[in-house]
Amino acid sequence: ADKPAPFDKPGVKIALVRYLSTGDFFQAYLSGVEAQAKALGVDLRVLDSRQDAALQSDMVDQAIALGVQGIIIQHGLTESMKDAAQRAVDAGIKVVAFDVNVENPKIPQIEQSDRDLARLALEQAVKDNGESWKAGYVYVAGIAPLDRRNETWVDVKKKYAGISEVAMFGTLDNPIANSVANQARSVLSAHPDIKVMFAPYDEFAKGVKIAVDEAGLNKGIKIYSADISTSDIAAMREPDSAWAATAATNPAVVGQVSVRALAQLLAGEDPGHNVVVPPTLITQKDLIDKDIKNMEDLSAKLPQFAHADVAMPAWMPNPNAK
Amino acid sequence: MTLRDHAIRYGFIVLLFGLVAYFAIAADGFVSPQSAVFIFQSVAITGVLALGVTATLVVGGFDLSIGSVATSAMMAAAYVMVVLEQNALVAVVACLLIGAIVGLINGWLIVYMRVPDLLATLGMMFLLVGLQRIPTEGRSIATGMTMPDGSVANGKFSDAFLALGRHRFDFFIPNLIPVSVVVLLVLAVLIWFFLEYTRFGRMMYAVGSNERAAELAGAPVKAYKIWAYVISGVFASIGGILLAARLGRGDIASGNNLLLDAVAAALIGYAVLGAAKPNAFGTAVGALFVGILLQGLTMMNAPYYTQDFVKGVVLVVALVFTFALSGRGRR
Amino acid sequence: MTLRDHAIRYGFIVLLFGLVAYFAIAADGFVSPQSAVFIFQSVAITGVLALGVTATLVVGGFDLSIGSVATSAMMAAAYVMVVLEQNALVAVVACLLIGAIVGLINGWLIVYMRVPDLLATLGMMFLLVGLQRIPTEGRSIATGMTMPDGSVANGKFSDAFLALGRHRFDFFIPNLIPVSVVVLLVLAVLIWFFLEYTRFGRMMYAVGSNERAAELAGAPVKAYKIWAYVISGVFASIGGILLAARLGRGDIASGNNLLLDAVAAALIGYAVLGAAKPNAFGTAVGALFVGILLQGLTMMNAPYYTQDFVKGVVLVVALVFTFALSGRGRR
Amino acid sequence: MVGNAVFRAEGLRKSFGQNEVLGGVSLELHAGEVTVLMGANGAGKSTLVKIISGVYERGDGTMGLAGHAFAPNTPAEAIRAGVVTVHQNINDGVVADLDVATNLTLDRLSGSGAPFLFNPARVRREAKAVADRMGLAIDLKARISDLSLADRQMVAIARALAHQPKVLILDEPTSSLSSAEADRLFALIDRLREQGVAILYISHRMSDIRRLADRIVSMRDGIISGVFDKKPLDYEGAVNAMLGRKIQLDQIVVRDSAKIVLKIDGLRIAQGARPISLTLGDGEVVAITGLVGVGKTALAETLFGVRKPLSGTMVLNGKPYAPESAGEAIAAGVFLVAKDRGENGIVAGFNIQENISLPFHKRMSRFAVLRRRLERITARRQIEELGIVCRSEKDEMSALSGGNQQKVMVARWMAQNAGLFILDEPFQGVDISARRDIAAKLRASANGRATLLFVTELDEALETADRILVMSEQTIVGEHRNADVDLDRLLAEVAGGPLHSAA
Ligand SMILES: Nc1ncnc2c1ncn2[C@@H]1O[C@H](COP(=O)(O)OP(=O)(O)OP(=O)(O)O)[C@@H](O)[C@H]1O
Ligand SMILES: Nc1ncnc2c1ncn2[C@@H]1O[C@H](COP(=O)(O)OP(=O)(O)OP(=O)(O)O)[C@@H](O)[C@H]1O
Ligand SMILES: [Mg+2]
Ligand SMILES: [Mg+2]
Repeated sequence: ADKPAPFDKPGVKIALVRYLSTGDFFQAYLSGVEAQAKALGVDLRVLDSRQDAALQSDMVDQAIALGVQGIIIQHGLTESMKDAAQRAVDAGIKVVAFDVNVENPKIPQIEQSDRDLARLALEQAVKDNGESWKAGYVYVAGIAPLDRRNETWVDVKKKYAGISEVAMFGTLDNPIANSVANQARSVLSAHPDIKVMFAPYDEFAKGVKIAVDEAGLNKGIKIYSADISTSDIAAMREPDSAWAATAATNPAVVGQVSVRALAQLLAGEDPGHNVVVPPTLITQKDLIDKDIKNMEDLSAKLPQFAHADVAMPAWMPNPNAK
Repeated sequence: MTLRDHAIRYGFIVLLFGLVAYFAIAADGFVSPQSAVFIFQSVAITGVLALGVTATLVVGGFDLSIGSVATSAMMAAAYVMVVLEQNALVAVVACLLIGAIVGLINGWLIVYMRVPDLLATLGMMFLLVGLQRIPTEGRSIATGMTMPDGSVANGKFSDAFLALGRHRFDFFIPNLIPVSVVVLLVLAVLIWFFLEYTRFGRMMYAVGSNERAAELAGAPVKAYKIWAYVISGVFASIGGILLAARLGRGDIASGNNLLLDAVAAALIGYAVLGAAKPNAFGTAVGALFVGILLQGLTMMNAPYYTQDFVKGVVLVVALVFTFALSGRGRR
Repeated sequence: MTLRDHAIRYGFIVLLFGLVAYFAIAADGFVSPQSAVFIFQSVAITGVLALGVTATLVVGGFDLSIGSVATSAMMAAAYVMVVLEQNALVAVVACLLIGAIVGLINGWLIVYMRVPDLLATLGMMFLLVGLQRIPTEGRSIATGMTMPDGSVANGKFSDAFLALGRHRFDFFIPNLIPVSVVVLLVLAVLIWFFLEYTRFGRMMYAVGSNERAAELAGAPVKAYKIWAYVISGVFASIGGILLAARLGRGDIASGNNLLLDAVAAALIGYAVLGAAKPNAFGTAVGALFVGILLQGLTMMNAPYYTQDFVKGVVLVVALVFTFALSGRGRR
Repeated sequence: MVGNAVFRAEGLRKSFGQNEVLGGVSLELHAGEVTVLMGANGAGKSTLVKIISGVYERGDGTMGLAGHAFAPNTPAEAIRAGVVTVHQNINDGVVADLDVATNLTLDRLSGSGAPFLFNPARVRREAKAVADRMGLAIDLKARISDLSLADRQMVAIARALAHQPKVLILDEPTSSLSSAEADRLFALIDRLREQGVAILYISHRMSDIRRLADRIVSMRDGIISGVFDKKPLDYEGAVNAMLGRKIQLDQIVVRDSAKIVLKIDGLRIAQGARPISLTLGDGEVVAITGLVGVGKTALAETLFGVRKPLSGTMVLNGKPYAPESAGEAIAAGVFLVAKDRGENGIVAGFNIQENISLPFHKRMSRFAVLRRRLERITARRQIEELGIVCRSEKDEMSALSGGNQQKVMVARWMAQNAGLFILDEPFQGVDISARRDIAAKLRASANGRATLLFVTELDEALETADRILVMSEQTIVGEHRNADVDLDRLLAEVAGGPLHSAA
């Protein structure tokens, strides 16, 4: 009741226009969006382009035609979304964009800072293993978040001359973990001296872990990654697991923040141009010491993971509040 | 015609209209010129690919490489403009050439080397998926990208090229019909006319049904088959051009589903008007059908996975209906 | 036998050995029992799928649904153990049932409803891709996951089930041969023997070559065709079981790459020993061939896109070699 | 006569692998003359035809057409040069998925002068003209796959005749035609002959040869073994030249049977047809003859369980017999050599041995595992028995001549003992001596079973059977003991039905 207009009345319509949807991250993101939308009492429409960038830009037009007041653009390509986002702004619709740079000063960018994710994981790797080791690196070029994480890896390699990348591999053939496991096995037999595997995407890390286990090298190798899910937690907690640490933001929190930023815009407030959701470093030790078994435990026991105080004006309902 | 004949002939069309009627009632905003255009636009690229693959189905072949031809053409267009800094015309010509050459190679493998069609085009598919990423070492191509040698590519997508993806023609309502829809419709009419009303088209059906009889009747069977693959390759590359124009970059992650969706459209085409054989009209309707289905489900807020499920169910049911009733193949 | 005949028969095998020799020299650590076992392990899942699809190729059909059957089985196994908290046996039985039922439905659609094979199985593929995600609303299945209704699933992958993916048998060297490799080898020998040496297998080839003649020779043609799809479905579900056991969770994946790799293996099999027809031995060799190629290239640090490219080139070249020389179809 | 040869071939050779099929064939065809080419199965007739018509590459030799060198690389070139061929395999002549009109004009669609557009109305008009010349009364919109073999054959012939060829080659064109249709074909050939077309005609039917030949060329084992052009033509000499020996014409000794094997009562095989009742006896060979399309195949298929009768009962060896499938029929000892071997018999992917064992897998296996040695022995025995010309039992079927393929089909079903042995047009494409051989084998092995033959050619019935039944309008209309047959009555019964039923 004490919410500002337009949220004082029901009937606000917003749309989520997605590029990627298949996978746990995206499912969790969606659930965050839904939770926050529900808490705010807005009507949410989900337009799912299923990784068809051209379709995604059409969907923005469709959302405009549907008469929504706000749009969240979730992933996509700068080139295909820039104009579409501009058209929405021109139509008087408030827009926020998550993880895609639409190059528009009127549009707040929600970010989970991929560079920070990679930096946190790599700093931990240096802390655990010193400044000199042989590394295997899992990377597929051309995927925006991976490209950004790659920049950090390149910087780190420059900074520490002792870190040498002896093998780079990676594939997005699905099931990704299975395909990466096959590659990692080959890499491990060609380079048995690898000490650290940097796999800055949890599907990659999962595949590397399978290969390390199959090769029986789990005590001699450490895996550092980004992102987290319930099954990743289980994999990290296994006895003698090689998966040492991962840096992650909670996708559900990112989803909530996306809606909140949009709501602020709609209420005439300014969430700022860059809305960054800070990542959390999660180590194997944390998980075991705090007895964290799944994402709920993680949220409960690492509060910075459960809720980000980002885009959180006083009137904003907190979907996590029970 | 008996009731059953009618059911076979018009069953699918009735299903299509039923679907439209249902969504018109159930989903807000489904009925509008914009929504109709949107549906066409959403299927334009797969539709073009599906029309191409129809040509190979007609001569009794199959082309698994179309998806990768389209993405290769997209990458090539981007490379030509962004890295080589050429204009739109050069980019388009390069794409069409790629399509034609791949089609020629496919045809040559199948006709002269006698490699089975599925096999030859599967090999070509893997080959192209790899090849298109080699010049940039797997990076997507966009203005300002860093090349493997460290230099920065400064060319950009020309406006003329981008217009192929973004310009809209006025049609009663200003800025209504996008270029890609016009391309789809023109190509559909062309290939339909070609297959149904030219002697080459008829001969292609003859080749597909009985290659030996066609040859003994004096047809240059090999040439016809190669042509079919060239048509398929060129259509796929046109699809790639449209894709590049819509995206404005050479994106390595785009176009994964093109092959399967195009094949689905072409195969659904078998059921349209009870044809029970590949045909261009059916293919176009098939593409549209998938477009309507997905659009309607999206507007009803169905999650992505139920869309796949419903697509599968409707496809199976529609086809059982047609084929079971038509009794083709039973003697 | 002339030189040419020898080239046709043994060309592919020679190529295979050449490849092994090359990698042995060029890539460190390529030659070792572990490495050999690993190659088998890396192709175990696609290999099992490929053996299944071979059965449908033999009766003149095709099964596009195998990839999605495998991932559906994987999801089902995970669901049964994690959500329903059942044991390994129940999970395995559930998977096999899914494979058999999907195969039955495919066969029924193709045989009784006369839907063309590509079409029926394509529809089934879409359907399964969607269906497998509905119970968890698109989430992967792992211990501790939150279900759509907010409850937490507390079951876990039983050790017996995980052993299918992780246990290794001693063979000269302790802990050498993983279960999945044993499964692959056993199934390969089984299906090879079945197709080559039993009357059922022989009749399946007859059905694939001339259905009417087989029928007039007294064969229950419909049953044979349905059986082929059941075999294919069950093999695909075994592949899914192995996948689930290896990954230890139910992963959201379409299985498209499994499909493509399995089809590639089965089609390469045509070229082995100059068979020029689907055959289980060839399929197994084809799967191995792809495994060796990828293992060798990865060990030489070749990026993934060059692997696709090389896979495509080698596939095309090997097949041109076989089919062009064999002169099948030329007079 | 040498002067006006339109077509001349000199020293043609052809080998398949090690196997020399043509060993230097020289042939002349003259304008306005029908040259009949005779030769046993596998003599190389079709191979010669395929070289002339540009299907096969020739190994050696030269050809000339109207004084110019003639060396077609493709069928298209041969057709353009004026050499038009109707090939032996009927399904090579028509496109099953297209309609009759398109099939009748198929060659025009690929000709260079043809209009770019395909105008269905015009095509139908042209097709009608083609059909009318031939007196062909088929629905032009019908799909070929819905037509009988005979009608398909007629379509292929009509298309070839519509050209104004210099040379017309007909490779066993009457093998699946009834006599009425054959007569129409002969009338047309007469007309073309008058117009000065040089015609090469291949057939195993003496009646055709007597009716048409101006000149006979005999072929044996890939070489020309005799040319006969002196009137009156020496038919016997030609046959002897093609066989390399004299043919013996044993008169058959008609047997009667005491023991009933099959008893059919009130069997109706089509709507509106009168019921069929008949009995077949042990050791008896019964032929059923009749025009094309009167229901012979339908009856054969009904007996074999692949078609259901509308009413009626059958009793086989004292037990009720109502097979639901071919499998059940075979299990009951009823075998059928189906007609149209290409479609209903041959498994192209299998070699001779595997083709022969096809129906008897169960009997030839132990614990479901096929006994290959037994298969091989059986195949060798059958090849020997029926005199199949081949290199070994491992030969591919496509490497056999048409007649030998047919023999493999008969051999398949004679590999085991039948209780009721049905043969539907078993002599299709089989040469005269082989036909006699097969007939003799059938008669010699007839004891212990009933043998039922379906033939359109009356001669074949007269040569083989103890009893001849006549079929018309899906029922049996007459019965004759094959001794002093009243031919006039028999022919009247044959003609009793409609002259030509559609499809
Ligand atoms: N493609 C082939 N490969 C190998 N051998 C062949 C092939 N075609 C024909 N032959 C052989 O050539 C010989 C002649 O065959 P052809 O078909 O010319 O005989 P034909 O005289 O037409 O016999 P028919 O009267 O039975 O039709 C046969 O022995 C046959 O086995
Ligand atoms: N595929 C078909 N579609 C429609 N009618 C058919 C078909 N095949 C046969 N018929 C009809 O069934 C009847 C019996 O045909 P059947 O083939 O048994 O004749 P037949 O006397 O055996 O001829 P033939 O002498 O060619 O063996 C004919 O009237 C024919 O027109
Ligand atoms: Mg012949
Ligand atoms: Mg008939």
